Amino acid sequence: MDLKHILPKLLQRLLQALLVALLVGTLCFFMTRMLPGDMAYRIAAGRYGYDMVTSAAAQAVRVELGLDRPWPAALGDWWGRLLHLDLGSSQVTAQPVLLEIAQQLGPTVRLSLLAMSLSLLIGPSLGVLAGLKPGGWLDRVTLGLSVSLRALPPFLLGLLLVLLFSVQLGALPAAGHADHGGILLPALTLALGLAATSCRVARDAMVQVRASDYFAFALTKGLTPSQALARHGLRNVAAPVTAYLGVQMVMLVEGVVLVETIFAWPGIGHALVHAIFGRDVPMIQGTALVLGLMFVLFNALVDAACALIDPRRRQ
Amino acid sequence: MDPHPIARRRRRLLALPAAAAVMAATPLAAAPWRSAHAHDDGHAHAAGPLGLVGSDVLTVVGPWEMTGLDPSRSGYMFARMEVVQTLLEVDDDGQLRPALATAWHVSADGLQWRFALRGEGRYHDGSAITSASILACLQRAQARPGVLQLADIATMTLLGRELLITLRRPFGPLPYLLTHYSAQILAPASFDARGNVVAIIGSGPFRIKSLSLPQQFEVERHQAAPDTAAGRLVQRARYISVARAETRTLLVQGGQADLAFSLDPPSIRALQDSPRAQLVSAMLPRTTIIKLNAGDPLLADVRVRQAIALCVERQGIARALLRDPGLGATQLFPPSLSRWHDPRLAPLRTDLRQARRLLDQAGWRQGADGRRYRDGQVLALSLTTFVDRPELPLIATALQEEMRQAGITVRVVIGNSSDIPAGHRSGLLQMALAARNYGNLPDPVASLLQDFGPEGGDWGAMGWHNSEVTGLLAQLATRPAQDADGGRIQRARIAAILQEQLPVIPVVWYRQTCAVSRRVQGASIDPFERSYRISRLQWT
Amino acid sequence: MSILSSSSLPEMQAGPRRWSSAQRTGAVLLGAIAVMALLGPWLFAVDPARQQLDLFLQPPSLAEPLGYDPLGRSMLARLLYGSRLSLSLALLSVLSAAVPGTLAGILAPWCGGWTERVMAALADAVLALPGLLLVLLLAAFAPGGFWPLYIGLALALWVEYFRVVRAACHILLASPQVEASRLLGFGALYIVRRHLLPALLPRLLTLMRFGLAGSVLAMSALGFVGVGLQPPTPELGVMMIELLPYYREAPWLVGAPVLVLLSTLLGLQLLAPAQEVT
Amino acid sequence: MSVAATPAALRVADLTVWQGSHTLVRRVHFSIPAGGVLTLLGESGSGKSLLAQAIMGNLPGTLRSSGSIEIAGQLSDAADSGARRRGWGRSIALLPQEPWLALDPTMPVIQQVAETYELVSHAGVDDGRDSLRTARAAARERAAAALDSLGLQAAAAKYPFMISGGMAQRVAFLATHAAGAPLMIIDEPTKGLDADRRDEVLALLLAARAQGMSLLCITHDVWLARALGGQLAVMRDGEMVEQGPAAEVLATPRYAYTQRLLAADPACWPAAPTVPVAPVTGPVIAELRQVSKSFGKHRLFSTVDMRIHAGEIIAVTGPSGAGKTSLGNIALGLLKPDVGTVVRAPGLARTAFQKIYQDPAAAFVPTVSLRCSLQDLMRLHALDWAMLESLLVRMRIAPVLLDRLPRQVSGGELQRIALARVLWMKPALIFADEPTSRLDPLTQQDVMTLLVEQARALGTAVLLVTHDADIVRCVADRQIRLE
Repeated sequence: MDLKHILPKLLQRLLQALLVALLVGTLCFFMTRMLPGDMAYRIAAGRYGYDMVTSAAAQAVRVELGLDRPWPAALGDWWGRLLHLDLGSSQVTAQPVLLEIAQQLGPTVRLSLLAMSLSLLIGPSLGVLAGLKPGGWLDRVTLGLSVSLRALPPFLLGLLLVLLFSVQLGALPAAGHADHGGILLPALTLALGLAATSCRVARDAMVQVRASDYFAFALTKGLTPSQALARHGLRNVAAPVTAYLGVQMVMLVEGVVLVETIFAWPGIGHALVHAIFGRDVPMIQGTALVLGLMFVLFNALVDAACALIDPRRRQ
Repeated sequence: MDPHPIARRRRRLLALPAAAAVMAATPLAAAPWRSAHAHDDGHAHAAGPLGLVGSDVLTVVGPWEMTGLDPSRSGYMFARMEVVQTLLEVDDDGQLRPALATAWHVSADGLQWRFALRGEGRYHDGSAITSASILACLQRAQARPGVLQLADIATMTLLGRELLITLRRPFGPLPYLLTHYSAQILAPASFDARGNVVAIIGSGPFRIKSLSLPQQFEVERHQAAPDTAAGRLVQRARYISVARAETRTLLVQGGQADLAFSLDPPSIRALQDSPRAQLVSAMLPRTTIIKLNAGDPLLADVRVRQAIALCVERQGIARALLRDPGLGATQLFPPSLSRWHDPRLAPLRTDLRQARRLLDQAGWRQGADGRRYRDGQVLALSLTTFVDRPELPLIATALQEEMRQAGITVRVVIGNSSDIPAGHRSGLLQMALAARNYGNLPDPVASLLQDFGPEGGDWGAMGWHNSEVTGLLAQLATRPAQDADGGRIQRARIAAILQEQLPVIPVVWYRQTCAVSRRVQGASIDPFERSYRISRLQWT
Repeated sequence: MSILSSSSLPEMQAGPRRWSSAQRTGAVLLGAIAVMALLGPWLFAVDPARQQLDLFLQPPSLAEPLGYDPLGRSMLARLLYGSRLSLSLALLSVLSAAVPGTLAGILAPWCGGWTERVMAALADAVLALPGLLLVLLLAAFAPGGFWPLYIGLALALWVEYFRVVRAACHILLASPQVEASRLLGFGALYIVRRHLLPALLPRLLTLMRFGLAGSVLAMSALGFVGVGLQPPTPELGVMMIELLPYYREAPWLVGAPVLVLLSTLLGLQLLAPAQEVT
Repeated sequence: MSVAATPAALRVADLTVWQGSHTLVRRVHFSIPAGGVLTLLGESGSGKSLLAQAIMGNLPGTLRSSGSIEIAGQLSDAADSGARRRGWGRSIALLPQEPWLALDPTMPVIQQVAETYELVSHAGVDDGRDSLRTARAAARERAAAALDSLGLQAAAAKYPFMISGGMAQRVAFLATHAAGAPLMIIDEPTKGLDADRRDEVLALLLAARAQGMSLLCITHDVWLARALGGQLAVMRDGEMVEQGPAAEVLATPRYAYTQRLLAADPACWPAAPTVPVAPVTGPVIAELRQVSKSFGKHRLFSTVDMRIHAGEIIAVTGPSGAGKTSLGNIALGLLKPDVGTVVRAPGLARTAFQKIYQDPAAAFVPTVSLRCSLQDLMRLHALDWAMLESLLVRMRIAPVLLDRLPRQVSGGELQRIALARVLWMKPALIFADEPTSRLDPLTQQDVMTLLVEQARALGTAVLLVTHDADIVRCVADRQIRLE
């Protein structure tokens, strides 16, 4: 696809990114503002630990952060700083939000990427095999698995995996990202959740492809079934699966929040939960913003990939 | 479980010889697991194929995250990993011990405190531990939220190698304040121009090797110590913050962690006969209490408070939720606080019938729907608690049901720990369930002054004032901390009044349990949780 | 294949739509769960809040098929009440996400032009906002409240319906069948009722199935970070996380709610029409 | 029929196809000499396509077949499809019915041809160059050459959705033909094609013949049978009713059915319409003034003027892509012209203009029975059901059909129902967009005559898009040709 096709898409994406930033930032801001409980006390608790929270500490925080400023000033301030990419600094750790996020983003991205690729390794391949024989035993088994995986909360799944691989087999470290291979179990936990759905998508796509005229034609042309699958099946199955990645990104983000906590993975989801508890508005805004933008970026990539796979998408 | 790992622990209170004895001896036999002071059975265990076999890094896991380098924030972690030192130390018996200060004495009027500072000694960066650097740290600590503000300090000055602290009012426990991590001593190079902490350069046996906030940091011995006959001493260690108790347990079971702190009861049971780890435990002066707003019209009547106290099935909660019947509180102060624990006090009882009777007397009649009414008003209370300590919501739920049996409608509000001090200030709080650490400072007097002072305290009484208690506390505060037995009468009286008046209702006491991998020996729990004592640990 | 479509085989004869055995199983399963959730509390009349601390973690017995939870409360009673609450909450939030989402998804391509662009942009933005964050924030408003959770879930879920429906409607609205109906003078309502909804139904069903599981799991996620429903309300998701620590001593406790959710999903999956897009 | 001594390209003996106990193709015998042609003529549903599938060995799973099939001397039992599958592409090829759908939408045209050379005919290997890369390169060269030979060099790099149906057919032909199978089965090659594209197809087939290929051509186009020559066989209800040299059979059909089939060819329709061409005197019901339409850069037509009078039948003709359909849609008001105006005669009901589609199945609500959607219509306009029933009688539609779903009714029947539905509305204008191009001759004649006579009877104007000059000649009062 040449430039004149890409440019409008790019602009559209940029617009979306802008909207996301606007929405996320403002929404988080107001919500955290409106939350019950005294922010000064919350933040103080976040900083000094809960039984060191005294009115004195809270007052100190209030003054330091100017929490009693009127909200328009605070919001305007946030926007102003956002313009030159300054997300402010965390109210709990007093570190610049960008710095904190920069630290946490790395692990999260690594985790997500590994999870994504693992899920793509597991899900679609099984799905294609299942789709080759709809109603066959593999189809039933994968269906059962995907349903049960969807019913299993991530933390429970993670726990089971740890019990199996770490405690019983002693094959993988349970947690602690410093340990070599510590990423595997959290990634697997996420990947299984994702594969559960992508497997079915691939399966259905495969069934459709098998029923298609062009697949039949490939066979009557004289290609062997395996050749037909390799040349005309997979690519056409890949299209819907890739398109589905966009949706999976949402699941991934949600999963990351839980899985990172379970496996003590120092990522952005973990940080988000903390920020919400600590009423750390800049952090919440920052993390949500980054997550949102990541989502936009990822979707843009997915679109590009779809266009690459399916020429019809390029028009 | 520790879903909200912003939980913080504070130092534990003096555990006196008696307490140590108690801990080592009988009650622990009764306790659902065998007390293990880890230098026991020598049979070492292979720590799993992956685990940490061969690796000589000791891994410590706990729920606490480092929210910053500033001593007032995560200073306790660096103290526990023996990176930093304070002016004074306390030993297991709660006696003050010299550290960076070698000696101290107080003037007759109790206003002038002199601390003789050690001459030699260097920080990890090689710079000398100068009196000036010490003074700077203390002044910095005083300016920030922390315990130093409890004492009414007028000035801190240097007289040669002596530190002179002048108070406006006598304050006996002052030396204990100086053992608090928020008063830890860092090298001048730790601070940037604006006085922010940019590095942790202490003077402890271990120095920081690498820091990755908020989740972990690694330390190594400053001066490599020779291996003793007993075995190789731990040279390197790291702390990893692991939010979930299950995960910590699994790490121990998987041979990935050598010390795991703050385990929840189910995990403790899971670890009891683990091939990889053994359990060490100590009773700590932390009591889970119901904080009552005696100023609230519904709770103003002491009979209602007593009724609530009578509803609480302390033994049941201890057995079912903490899995340790010994922890049911018979009074506010646990036995480990033997100077304050008064065995002769009539223990708190559970007596539903009596509770009902009291409520009836207070004019709360049970309606058809089981709830209690007084001239049209229903007896409905809110119980605020938080998830920093996973057991709290569970206990709150239990209490809710127990009070319902007496006809008291309770709404459990699970929020953020800070809602309690905030609610205390706004006066809107009705009841709160919290774990109060009377070892926040080695001498509980300071804490009690906070909690039961004239206008009550964030974590203590609310809308309750008893001039006698205030007076007694004032007397205790002014007398120097040394003379062990002075003021027994006052303490007993205070305990008695609290037992009778119930400004706060004790529910259960607390026991710290730590899982220790069989790869190491020599582990023991610091009753004050000031230190993990990794410098004493040896590989088996 | 197209070769077949021209020849009229006997299989082309009209016949009453028959249910596959799988679908029948699914229906039975769902029926059972519905009965359990709706009638259970009456059939097994035990107060789920009644606690006997000395019975904590008692293993299952004839009298108490699921034993007692850590507070000595009847696990079965809690499970029954929990299923009712969770499933109805899930259903409610899914429906209240599906209906507006679908309507918007039909409206956007129908109006086209700027209306559609704006709606699409908005949807994208909302989609990019992590749903869990939305629910978390809303849940933090009134801790333990039922409505914030419900609203949060609905707000987080509607976008998916919008996206899917919109994409499908673009094609449908341009199709001859709709054109013909328009020429014959049929109005918007008819076109929605006869053309759009039947075509969308399979996709919608899939989404709703996912949504159902999603919202129950979201509950557990909230319990996980400490903002679930207020105790002692029994709720499947919160139960999952509350009972997790006892997975070793009493696996059946944490297993029970998961099993309920699992069989619900399974039932829905089996019931789903065969050609449904997953 | 005479069977040559040389091994026939295809010999089919006693071929029968069942579904359960129900026979779909009954005891068919025929053979095609090497380099010969057999054209299978018959209306849809006569089992032509099933026969082809049985020979190929790709019958749908629910069907069974028996008998024997001999391909280039290779005898195999009809039931044993595997035997013939192995020969796919090499000894027997199938030119699919909808070439456009048969090409992989995600693969460039040249590759789809090249892969047959590479994987099926092993071009490279034959030349002794066995390394994969060279084999692939060689395959590409040969594919490129082949595309050139059919004037497709421009399309080589394109994707199927970018090329016209005619090109797609040629590409499909090359892909099928590449492995050099001596026998090719061609299934309805001219279905729904306009005149000039039909000729392309014919040229293609004749070229194939010239190369010595034997063809089994399945069609309902009599003219194609005539043009191809060779043998001709007529099928009805799964039986082969007549077969012989094409010229003979076409000249003197022995069976009544064959005669009807031949008579149904528009070329043989009674020349003049029953009523004398109505002078265009009726009131104008719609007028297009100076309308132009273009999609993107592609300009369909510009400044077209058209007046439609009540009761006249106007044929709109022109090459595919000339905008015939768009013009009609503009007249109906479904489409807005870029410039120019459309004026509707005042006082016409909102539903006075109706449309009949090329594919009737696409014009009905797919999920409900025909009866249901017709009843919806009745309720909407308070129509008279009896009238519909009488219409259906005239359309020779058994009422029971109404209880089926649209896809459960054959194309001809459905088109007639669609016609009835439209007439029920008492329209002033019917826009018939190639209403019969996908139907076999008998049904086509049926539908077309019904359309005309009903329109005439009700005084409804008809705007008829067709590419069949004969039809125009027979039915239209006048014609508008778009270039």
